[in-house]
Amino acid sequence: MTMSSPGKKLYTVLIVPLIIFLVLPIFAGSYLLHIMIFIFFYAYLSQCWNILSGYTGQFSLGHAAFLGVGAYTSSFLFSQYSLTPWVGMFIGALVSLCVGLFIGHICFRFGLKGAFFALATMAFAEILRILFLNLPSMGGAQGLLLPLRGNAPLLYQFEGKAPFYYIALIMMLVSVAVAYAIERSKTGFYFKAIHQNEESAEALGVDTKKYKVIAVGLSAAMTAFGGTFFAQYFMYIQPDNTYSTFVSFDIMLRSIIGGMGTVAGPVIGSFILTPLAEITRSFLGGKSGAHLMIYGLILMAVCIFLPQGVYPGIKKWLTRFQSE
Amino acid sequence: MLHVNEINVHRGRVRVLKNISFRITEGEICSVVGPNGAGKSTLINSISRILPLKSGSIHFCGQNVGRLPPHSVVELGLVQIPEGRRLFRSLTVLENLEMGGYQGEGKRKRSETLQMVFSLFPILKDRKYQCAETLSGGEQQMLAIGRGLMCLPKLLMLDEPSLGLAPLIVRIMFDVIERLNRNGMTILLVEQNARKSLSISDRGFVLENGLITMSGKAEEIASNEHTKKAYLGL
Amino acid sequence: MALLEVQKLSKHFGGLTAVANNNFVVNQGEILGLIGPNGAGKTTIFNLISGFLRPDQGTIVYKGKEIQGLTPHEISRRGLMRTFQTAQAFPYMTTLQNVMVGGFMHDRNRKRVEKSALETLEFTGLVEQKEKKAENLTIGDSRRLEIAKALAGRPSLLLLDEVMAGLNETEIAEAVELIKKIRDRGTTIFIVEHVMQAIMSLSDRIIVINYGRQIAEGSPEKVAKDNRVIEAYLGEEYVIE
Amino acid sequence: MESVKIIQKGTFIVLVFLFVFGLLPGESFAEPQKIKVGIVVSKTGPVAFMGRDALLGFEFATDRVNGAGGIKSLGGAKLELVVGDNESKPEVGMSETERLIKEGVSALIEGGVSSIGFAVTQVAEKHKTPMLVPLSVADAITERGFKYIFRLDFKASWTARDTLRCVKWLGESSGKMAKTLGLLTEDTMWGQSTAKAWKSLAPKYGFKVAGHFPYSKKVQDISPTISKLKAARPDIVLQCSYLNDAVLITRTMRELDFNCMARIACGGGHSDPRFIENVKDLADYIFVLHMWHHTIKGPGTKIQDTNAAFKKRYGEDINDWASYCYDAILVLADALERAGSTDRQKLRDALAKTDMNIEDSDIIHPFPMRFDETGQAPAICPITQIQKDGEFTVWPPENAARWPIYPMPTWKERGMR
Amino acid sequence: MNLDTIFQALVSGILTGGLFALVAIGLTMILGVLKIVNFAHGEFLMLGMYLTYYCYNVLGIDPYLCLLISIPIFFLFGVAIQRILINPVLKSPMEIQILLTLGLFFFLQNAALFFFGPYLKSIKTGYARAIISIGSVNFSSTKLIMFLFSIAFTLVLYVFLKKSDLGKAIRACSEDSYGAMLVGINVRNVYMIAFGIGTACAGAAGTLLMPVYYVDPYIGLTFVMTAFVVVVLGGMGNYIGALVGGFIIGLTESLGAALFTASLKQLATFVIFILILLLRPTGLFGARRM
Repeated sequence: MTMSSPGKKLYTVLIVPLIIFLVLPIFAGSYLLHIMIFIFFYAYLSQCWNILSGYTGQFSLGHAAFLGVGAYTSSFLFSQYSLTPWVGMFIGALVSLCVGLFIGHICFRFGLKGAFFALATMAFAEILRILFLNLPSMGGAQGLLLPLRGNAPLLYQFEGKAPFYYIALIMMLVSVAVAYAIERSKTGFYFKAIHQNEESAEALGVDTKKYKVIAVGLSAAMTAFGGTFFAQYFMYIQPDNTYSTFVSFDIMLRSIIGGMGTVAGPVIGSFILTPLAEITRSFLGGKSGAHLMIYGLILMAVCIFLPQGVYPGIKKWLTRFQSE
Repeated sequence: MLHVNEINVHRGRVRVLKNISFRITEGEICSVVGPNGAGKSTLINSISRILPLKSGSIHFCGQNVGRLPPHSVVELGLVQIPEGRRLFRSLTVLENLEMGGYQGEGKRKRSETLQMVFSLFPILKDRKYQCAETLSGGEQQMLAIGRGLMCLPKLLMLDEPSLGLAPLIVRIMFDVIERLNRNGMTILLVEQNARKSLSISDRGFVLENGLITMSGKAEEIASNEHTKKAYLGL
Repeated sequence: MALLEVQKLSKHFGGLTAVANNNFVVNQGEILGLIGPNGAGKTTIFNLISGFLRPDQGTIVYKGKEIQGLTPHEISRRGLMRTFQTAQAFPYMTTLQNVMVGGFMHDRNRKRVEKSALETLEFTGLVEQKEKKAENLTIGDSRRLEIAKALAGRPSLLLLDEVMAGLNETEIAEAVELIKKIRDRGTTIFIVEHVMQAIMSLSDRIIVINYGRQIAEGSPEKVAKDNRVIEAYLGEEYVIE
Repeated sequence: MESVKIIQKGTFIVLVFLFVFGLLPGESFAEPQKIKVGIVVSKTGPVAFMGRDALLGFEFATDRVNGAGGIKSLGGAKLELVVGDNESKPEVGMSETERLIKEGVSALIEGGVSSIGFAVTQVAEKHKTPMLVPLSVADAITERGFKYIFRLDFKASWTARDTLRCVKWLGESSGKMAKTLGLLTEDTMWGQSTAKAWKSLAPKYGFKVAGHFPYSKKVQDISPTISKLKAARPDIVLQCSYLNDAVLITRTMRELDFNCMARIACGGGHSDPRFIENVKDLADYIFVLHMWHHTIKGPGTKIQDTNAAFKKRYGEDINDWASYCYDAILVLADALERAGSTDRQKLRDALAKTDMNIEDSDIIHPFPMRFDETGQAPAICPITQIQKDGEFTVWPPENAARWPIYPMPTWKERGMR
Repeated sequence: MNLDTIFQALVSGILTGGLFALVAIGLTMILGVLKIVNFAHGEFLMLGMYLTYYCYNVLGIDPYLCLLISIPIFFLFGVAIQRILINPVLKSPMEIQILLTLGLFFFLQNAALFFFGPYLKSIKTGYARAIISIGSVNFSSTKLIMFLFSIAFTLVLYVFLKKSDLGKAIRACSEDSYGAMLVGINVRNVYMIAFGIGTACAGAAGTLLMPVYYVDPYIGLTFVMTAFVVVVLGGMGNYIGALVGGFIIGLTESLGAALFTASLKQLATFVIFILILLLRPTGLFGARRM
């Protein structure tokens, strides 16, 4: 099992889309950039989710909690103490890490699994949402409005879209790199082992609880960076658009559609789902509800016809096609 | 009565049963002997139609059952008492038995069969309103058999009926099996305790690694050197 | 010298006594067999020793230290490893990756772990199956894999739980050879097995349990002649009252 | 290697995707014959009902402007509405605003709740595209130093001011001065900020706050809150409620026999015509602060005529949201006329110089339409009372159509218990 | 704190609790028998309310009479959904099942928006005006009817599950579907019937709720979230647990609103939820017990 030759090939294959992505802002309009930012951003978040739920198999329905904690921490520090979000995002990640470790610790300590863990994470996110709705110091329901400072790169604020585009791109690439590194490391082996057979992993010396908590913590901290990006891009956050269950759904859908537990899944999922939402909305937005109906239909179709996600499904189909 | 013809069964991508063929004639007890994981339970489950056949056919009383859903197979009188009993643990003993006579003929004759089961296992009558899970292992096995009898089987397939039971209970089980047989029921018996099961059987075969490696009269198998060594601990 | 010493070990499930007051030792370098009827408590004893169950009573001393109450991964890190009755591989990983999971216990360097995992596969005769997904292995190979995974963790005491169930005669012979080879490398083995020919030829000593109680202990020859053992396990006719 | 295949296929998907989007035209500006006006409203999502009403206002006004010959200084160019759906979510609103700007609209009009207003105004400002704000009321929207944002309607805090002025006027004119206020608000941005304003303003007008009772608008049963309100015995209940909770509260108040001198509700659900539809006569005597009401007394019959034309076409009166959206189009048309250009910069400058009023233009709000340096118009909030035979403007007195019934009779006196 | 307020809160809590129980019983049946976490359950409730609304406003059928229509219609609707959508994913991993019900959720919600419009709708019946006062405690007669029907419905369902063959078969399947198959129960049919009954419960709850509440396309999620809490509280697949759990959550919410503020009351619900998950994951009354 040598990596050198396929490895080289991998780099050459990677380089083409990378160059396209790098030069895209030169000729792309603002709208296309905006969509691309969304794609990268959701690919990033979904990859964070994937690290926990795809690899370790601990299904989270409450990733909005970590997004919200990240967004609120950096934005609060920025609006109250003028701390640049570049620093704030690391503090946000730290806070989110603590929240993640806390949630992970108590859930796994009591041995929550499967649907129970999923519902518990959803409840935690709801608790945070209700809490922040009622915390006047965090802006309560009014949310936090970030002070506009014009073009201030040092404060994570930019005139145009291109800087956000590059930040989102870098975030996505970093998350992919992290997932790739994890997949090949001891930790990744342990994550997958826990997913596939927890008892057996335990017998092979894997501290399953510790590694599950690590997965939650890592995923939470990474998601928090996304929160800061979200806040800086929109310049306005409120509990209902950060902690909402729908945000969690949005995050996880991309991974599931693309293929859970694969490095490429979340990215592919985001490249499918984000434009899909845009396209259905611009073509079917005329009649209320029509495009989201289609969206729901597509989700159901994926479940029934491509239950492993689009990427593994297509791969399977392709190999069958080739062999015939 | 039962004619299994060249069946192949896969679990995942592993071929568990390889071209298995055998017949069971009415009124006999037939034992399947073999090591763990050889495919004995898979065999029974494919006859019960829980597992799909890759190829081959199964005929029961002249009817092809290879495509029927599991519940129709039961209705025909081809009933399995599964390994691990699979009782409805929070249902009462009576409810468990009633579920046995859930459909067709079994439902119509429910009260008669119930009397028959209670006379066979008087202890169940005493425990009628208890939850199944509060029974002891032996009682649970009796209930499992009783529940199977409620389906009015023509051919009863028992998967490891003595598993984890005390010797005394095992004896009762085998007594019951013999008694049922004497009353005209055909029985297919899968047993870990090969010596015991062969001793009450008319015929038997050895299933190893998904293949039938030996078949014939029960005494022949019991006296064979290989089986003696491998399964009879002699 | 006693590598593992079990004293007054008991475990109840609800009203059922699964293991009652067991006392035995596993000596350094031996192969100890454990037999008994289904449901006699063999697997429960393995679960108690390997930390998957907590004993209600009793002590388990391994390498001079009490280990009851430790979690399974802590115990396996001390060199006491086990296999499972039903082969429990990681179904979507390749054989090699399965073994690597065990190998990561002592080393985080992927290259080195991969190398030693290959050696383990070689040793267990699985090297040709290294790229195969575990779910697609045959029964024989998945039993080997079960052993290989544990071996990758370099155990000093290996608990083997029915690793020969479902194997044919040649495979059983191979497995016996493999287990002997493992012992010769210096690993002590404690084995539960139903295949009589194997356990009789492998074991230095055998413990027989029934209803959670030890009913006999000694050399294979002695145990095979023991009346209680024949009655409870080997399947002699029961005395009719 | 598996990963290589993943990447290959990923690249393929990316290329297909870029191809599809690459085919879409880049930024281009509309032909002068048609002036594209971008509208971002909630067509779906929880506030979709609002978007629907807003669209009626937009459509009606657009047809009116176009029917009267379009923008004359641009050769009779017609307005063309390009509508984007924000799905009641800020981020989608941003995305749609981006899309509309890309499609080359000359100006944008927002039509949603404040949280979305924040997000979309930011996009407009960034792209230096003028945006009219007819519906969002959060104070901060015009307090961020933006240059391209013009708000026609009032700030949220002004509703607190105007309701308290009304309460005081009610007391003075009837001689029965109320002393204590009970605040019953939903707990999102709108309710919380209004309650805050009420609390800080109440002493200035001589009132005491007897209690503040926030609740979630998704409430499944409101009776505990109402029974707490009842225990606090306020003279006046001031409310911020959406439609569903307004219906629930009104029913529950009768159920628990809660009485007070007056209930004054800030727009929202109470100003929705479907409120009365859903509670029928339970709604009587409630004062409702509106953005606008068709019974406002204005000069001549202009308001009545416009409303009649609207009603003829859509079968309903112009409601609050539609009224501001209607005016927004007129303000935009006026600015386009004066700018004589669809250039966004020129249009912005023209908008900043807007000066219209109800006497000599078609707008239907009885206050001068001009924007201060923050882009805020000096809007007032008329207050109506729901009476047996309909809903009528009762405050401010100079625009009132009826005299208020104050204090309101109890449920028993009304024979409803 | 005023004592009247507490009494009022207690009564309202119990009345609402009955409804929560009815919604949760449907959900718990689907969870217990099919092991499906059904996010679309609230949408069935929402559709039930629309059905009642149109029956009343267009056909002039009394809302309580409409139960006779909504229960069979929603039963058949549930059967169809199970056959077409749920059956293919029964053996899929949990995340796919969740994704499917989420897809269904999006679809139904927006279909309602598409066909019924975004507006809030409510109905006004003559007897909705009647109010019952006991001392200082007041409540409308419709709430009482809703409560009584919910309880009656739950009890009928309980007796059905306890006494009838089909009911026992449903319980048998939720215990051990494999064992059920082996005694000749048509498990596929039982799954369909169980899903149908679960859906019918939601539909009936919608009908009962209509005279008290209002409907718009978005009300489903709030109810389904509460119902999840109730289900976990009572133990998955536990019908009496769902009934008791419904009362507990109803009381928690109304007392929470009375003692703290209404906007924080849901916090109490979710905190209870997490505590139950952690300390008694099988629910207060254990999972899958009658």
